[in-house]
Amino acid sequence: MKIGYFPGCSLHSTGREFNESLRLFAPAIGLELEEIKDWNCCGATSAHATNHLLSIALPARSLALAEEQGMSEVLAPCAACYSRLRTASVELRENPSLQKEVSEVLERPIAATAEVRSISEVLSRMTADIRGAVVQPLAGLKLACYYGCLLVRPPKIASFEDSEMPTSLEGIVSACGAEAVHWDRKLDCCGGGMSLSRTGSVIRLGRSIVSDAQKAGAHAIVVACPMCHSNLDFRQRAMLKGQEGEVVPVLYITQIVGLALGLEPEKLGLRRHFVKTAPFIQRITTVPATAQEA
Amino acid sequence: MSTATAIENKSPASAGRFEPRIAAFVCNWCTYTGADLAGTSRVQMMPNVRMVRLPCTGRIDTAFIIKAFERGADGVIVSGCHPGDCHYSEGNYHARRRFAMFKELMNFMGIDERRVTFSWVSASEGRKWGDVVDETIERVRALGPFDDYKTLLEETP
Amino acid sequence: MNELRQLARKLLADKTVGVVIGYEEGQGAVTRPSFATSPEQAEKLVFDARCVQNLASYLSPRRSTVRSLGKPAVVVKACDAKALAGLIREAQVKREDVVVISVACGGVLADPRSGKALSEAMVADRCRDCDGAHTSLADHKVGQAKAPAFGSPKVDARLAELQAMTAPQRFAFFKSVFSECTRCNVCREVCPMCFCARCMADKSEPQWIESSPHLRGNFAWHMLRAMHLAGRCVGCNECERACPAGIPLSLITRKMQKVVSERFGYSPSDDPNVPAPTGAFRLDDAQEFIR
Amino acid sequence: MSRIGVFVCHCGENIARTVDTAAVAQECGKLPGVIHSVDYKYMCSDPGQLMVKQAIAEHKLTGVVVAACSPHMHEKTFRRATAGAGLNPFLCEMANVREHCSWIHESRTAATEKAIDATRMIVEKVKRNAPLSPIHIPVTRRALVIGGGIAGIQAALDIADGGREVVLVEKEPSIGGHMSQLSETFPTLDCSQCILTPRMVEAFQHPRIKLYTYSEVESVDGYIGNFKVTIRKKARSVDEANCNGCGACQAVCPNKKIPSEFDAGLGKRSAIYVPFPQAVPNIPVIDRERCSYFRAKAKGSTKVVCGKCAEACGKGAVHFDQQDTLVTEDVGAIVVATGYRLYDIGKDQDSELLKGYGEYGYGTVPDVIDGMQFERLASASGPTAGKILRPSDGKEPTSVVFLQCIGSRDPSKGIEYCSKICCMYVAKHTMLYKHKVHHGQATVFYMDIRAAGKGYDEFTRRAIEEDGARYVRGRVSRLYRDGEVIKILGFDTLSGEPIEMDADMVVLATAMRPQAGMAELAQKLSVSYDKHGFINEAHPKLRPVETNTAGVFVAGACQSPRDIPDSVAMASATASKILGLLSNEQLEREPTVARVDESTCSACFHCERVCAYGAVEHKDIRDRSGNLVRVVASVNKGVCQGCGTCLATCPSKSLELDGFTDAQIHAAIMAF
Repeated sequence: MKIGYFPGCSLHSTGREFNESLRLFAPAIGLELEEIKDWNCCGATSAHATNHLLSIALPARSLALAEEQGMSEVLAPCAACYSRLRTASVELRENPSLQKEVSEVLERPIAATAEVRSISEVLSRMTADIRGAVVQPLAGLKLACYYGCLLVRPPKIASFEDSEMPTSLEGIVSACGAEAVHWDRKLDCCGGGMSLSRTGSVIRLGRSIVSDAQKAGAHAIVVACPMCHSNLDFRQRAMLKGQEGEVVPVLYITQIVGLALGLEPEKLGLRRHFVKTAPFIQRITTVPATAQEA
Repeated sequence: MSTATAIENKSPASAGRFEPRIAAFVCNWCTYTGADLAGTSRVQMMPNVRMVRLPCTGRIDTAFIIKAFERGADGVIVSGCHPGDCHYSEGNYHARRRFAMFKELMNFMGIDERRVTFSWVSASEGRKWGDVVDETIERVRALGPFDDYKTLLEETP
Repeated sequence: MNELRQLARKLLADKTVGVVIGYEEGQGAVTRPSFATSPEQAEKLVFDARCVQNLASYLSPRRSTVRSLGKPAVVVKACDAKALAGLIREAQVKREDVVVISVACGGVLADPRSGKALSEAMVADRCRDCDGAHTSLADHKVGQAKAPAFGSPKVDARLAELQAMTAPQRFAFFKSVFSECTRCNVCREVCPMCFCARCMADKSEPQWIESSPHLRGNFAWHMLRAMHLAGRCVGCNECERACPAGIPLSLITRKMQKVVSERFGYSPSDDPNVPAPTGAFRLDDAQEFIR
Repeated sequence: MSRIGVFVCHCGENIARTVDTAAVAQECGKLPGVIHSVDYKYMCSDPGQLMVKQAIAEHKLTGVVVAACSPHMHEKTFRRATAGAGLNPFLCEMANVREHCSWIHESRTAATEKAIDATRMIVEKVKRNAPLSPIHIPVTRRALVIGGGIAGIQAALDIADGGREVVLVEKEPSIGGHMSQLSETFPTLDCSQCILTPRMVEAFQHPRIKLYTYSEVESVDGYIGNFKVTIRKKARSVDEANCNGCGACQAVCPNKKIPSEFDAGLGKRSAIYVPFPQAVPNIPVIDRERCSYFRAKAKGSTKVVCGKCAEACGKGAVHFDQQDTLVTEDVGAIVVATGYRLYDIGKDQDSELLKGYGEYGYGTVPDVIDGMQFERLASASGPTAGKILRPSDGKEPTSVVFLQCIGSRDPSKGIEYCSKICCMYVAKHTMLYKHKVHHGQATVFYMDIRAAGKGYDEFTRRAIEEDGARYVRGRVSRLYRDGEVIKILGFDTLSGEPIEMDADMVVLATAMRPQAGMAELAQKLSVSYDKHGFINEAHPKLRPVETNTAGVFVAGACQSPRDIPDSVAMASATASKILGLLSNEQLEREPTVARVDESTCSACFHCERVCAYGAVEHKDIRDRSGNLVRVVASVNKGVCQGCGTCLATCPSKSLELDGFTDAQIHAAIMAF
């Protein structure tokens, strides 16, 4: 399957491993990523809070480029990019006068024909391909799939699955042979962009998420958003200060798939995390024999 | 001097300004009553409108509008109850579809659609009725007499 | 052709129907409507690109002579099927009272008298956006359905030209075409959906539409005809084909078809159960033109 | 040739100040067919009316035009005067030269010109007016009440006490409705059953009330004064005439583990059952879906399974072979009082609009119950005998959290309206809880407290101030079970702080919705309903208990969320409307109705499709020997309301509207 690709800024910086891991395993499941040429900022930083037209026009430019480049679908792995691109696409389709206005601003036609997809949507569509490509089943691993906010909300924008009870990540994880644990905090807020401005809140929110994952017996938390990752990974030590229980590594869904496809943890970026992933990786490599039999 | 001549002489038309003739087709329950309210509230408006009262906008056949043009109207107002307010529940919804098609047809035929005002004026909107009337008159005045239609008969080759 | 004749023969022989309405050779290399009432007469049935007439119009209750021949089977093209569906939708024909023979039609000629072969240049405009599929109303299907491929209807380009004009230019245009109208009423007679027992144009007390062929009456006639057919016209263009004055009536019917489709999401359908947009409404119908 | 009289009124100075009334009279006198034209100071005064009457007699007038105020003001006056002079009142019309002319213009010339035009247009119209007579339709002087809840019972009792027969239809085995399930009622905390049961018995025993329980309305034909209603009496499997309600059958029924509908699923019942001890009538019914006898039969077994109830019945009243029966009743008026049901927060919904609550686990979290279930827990006749106990383990909850507006006021869940009663019953629940569990803490999450009503705000204050309910303004974003407790994540919008708390039990004040099948019922009655299925009233302010179909009235929560006093008030209002309607042998209606020209009708029935009242019927035209020639449209004068939408829709102009005929309108336009 060939799909337009919008990496966004995070996947070139703090979320490098999200990008790298995806690109690394994509060929193995027949996913061809065609990066939008000359894409620009999605506007998630502050545009959407300051100026509505700008908040639509910024992502619309990338969407218009995607259209020009003949893409019918665009994958935006970063949940914030996904949300902004999809918001623009939905609003442009609903509002012809906005479409006209944006088109004038961009000085290029925009029909918003390209469908914006999240990583969970694309991979859950390809679970059969993943299952077929697994060489290192993650049997015995318990994973807490964490959605956060933008991946499934608001329902009008992120309409692909039930926004109050999503299951796509669980499906992908099971295709990799792992067990998705039942837990209660998978839709809670991680603190989002407040990491620097209200660190206290982020730590409090993150603590409840990580503790709930611990309680559910998860060996790792699986995310699909660079912001969630940086909050839960980078701040976890602070979150668990004075708490009982082991740290819980935080992995991108793409890293999980990459591991199941037998790719090297080093290349998947697993060494770059703050919460050490080595013990987790250890678990995988010690179970393959039993898993293969099972 | 007969009264008729007296009227003629004092008519504003003689002051040189074009006074359009406007026919209004209105429903009994909302717009007619709204126009009554305009009267009791002494909302002043221009006197160019002649009104035909009908039970409901649902009763208003587009043939009425064509006939009004044939009879020399320079403009037409069609007005009834707001959606949801129809005394007969649904008459104005049916009328709305009919008017939408007619408006597009008129425009297509080259009849300036600004000559016809469609409006919803409720029984409590006496002020709005005055505005609709004055706006229509001013608009049609600016367009000038509807000679295109009035001369159709003579122009037939 | 044999398949069609065979079918007609059978239907007539076993008395399933009293008449098969189809086409036969007429004078001067054109075809004309045919009313076969015996198996022998079925032999004269033909079908090819010259068969332009909309035979559904013979099912209208106005055609009492045809009705007197007994239960009809009717040969329909995809376009005729929409008219038939319209007649069923509007209670003029009961579905069970007619046998529908759908013929595969690859498009018909704009002018059957031309004697030319069917081609991009010669095809009737309505065939250009036809999918050519057999109607779901068909009791019998004759021939393999195929979609004619002739590009988009030319009427749309002419509509766009008109739309680009100013209102006074359009008014002048219609004045010039309507000045040709003699009010011969052929457009009405040939229309499958004009089934009224008494046309409003013939009503004299009161007279909404002046009957003499002057421009004022002609404007009233053509506008009210457009209103009456809006949402009901199936786009068979028989009115335009039959008009001796060459008035481009399809411009008007096509325009109204577009209005109805854009505003109410309705396009002519061969499914009688699809409700027509007139006589219905939605609470949220657009009302941008209403103050 | 017409002989029209024109009467121009000065209305003191009101008209004459701006309009030259003498000139109007003079000009109109010149119109062809006008043989008498005068002006006068006050046409509506006795001398003015006398002028009209005398002119009719003296000049043998065939039509009267009064150029004066709005017809809404004095049309009746002048039509009465016209009739008084022996001329058909519908030959009189008014030209509005006051509200639409003298009062809104300053220029005397222009206003006079306009008044002349307006009068001329009406003169031309009146020339084509036809004498009309009011329509008389016979009335069946009985009423049907659909729904035997408190609204239906009240309506039936009031109508019956007023001297008219009532047919009361209830689809459940007993009347009583939701009110019979309630524990105590706000704002007085009196026992619901204590005030309801006497009413139920009264309705049952009333000599003028015919009660059909376990029955539904199958079809409705006819129109105001003349409805023919077919009622399906569902097979009870018990002979109502023979059963004495001893209860022996229930005692022997082996199938006793069926969730009781009456106890909102918290209690159990048998397959043959009386819904609750005070049921009226006290006659059991067999739930055929769950009865072993019928289940075996449905599976095709020829062996007789069970049948214990029949054996136990000393009166031989259990009849397994009973069938549904259809009965027909003639009535003149109908009350719809079908009540409500509650929003189900589950994933599967019966309407596309509704979304359910994934954030509350779609109703799968134990000890999260709805308001009606709490009523049953709090009710002395309930499954716990009035003790507040958790359904999952029977423990007494020490912390109960109540969530308001579940489904209500939340367009994203499909319902934007306020369910109106929840604020009050939640306050009541917190009090009942506190009264029964003294050490318990009630917490309420609310959006606003809507306690408008006599004694209502005082009641909610009492819940907070005396009974210590903790009210938190905010929503709960997520609920989940965490071991023994239910975790609640919410937000206090007053303090701006997120809230995380534990509860032993959660009560959801779920939205009030119309009963299932309302759209179908409304279609049978041809009354309009909104997208949620609530019946639309004819006018939201002035005709709140009528529907758009004459003779059909609406009471209680099937029109919009209603509490008990509202429902009872509506019910009594419908009763008074109906008693008024049924006080006549015949109904008289304005003759402004449509009629069909059968000679030109093409039977396309566009008119039928646009008629909001279902007034268009199919009429068979037959020849002398009775053979069907054709079918045409026909307007039922009893049903037609005279809007005229059918006229504008008729392609062949084969319809006319008396009072506003095409000829009349055409003439007015031609006089423009």
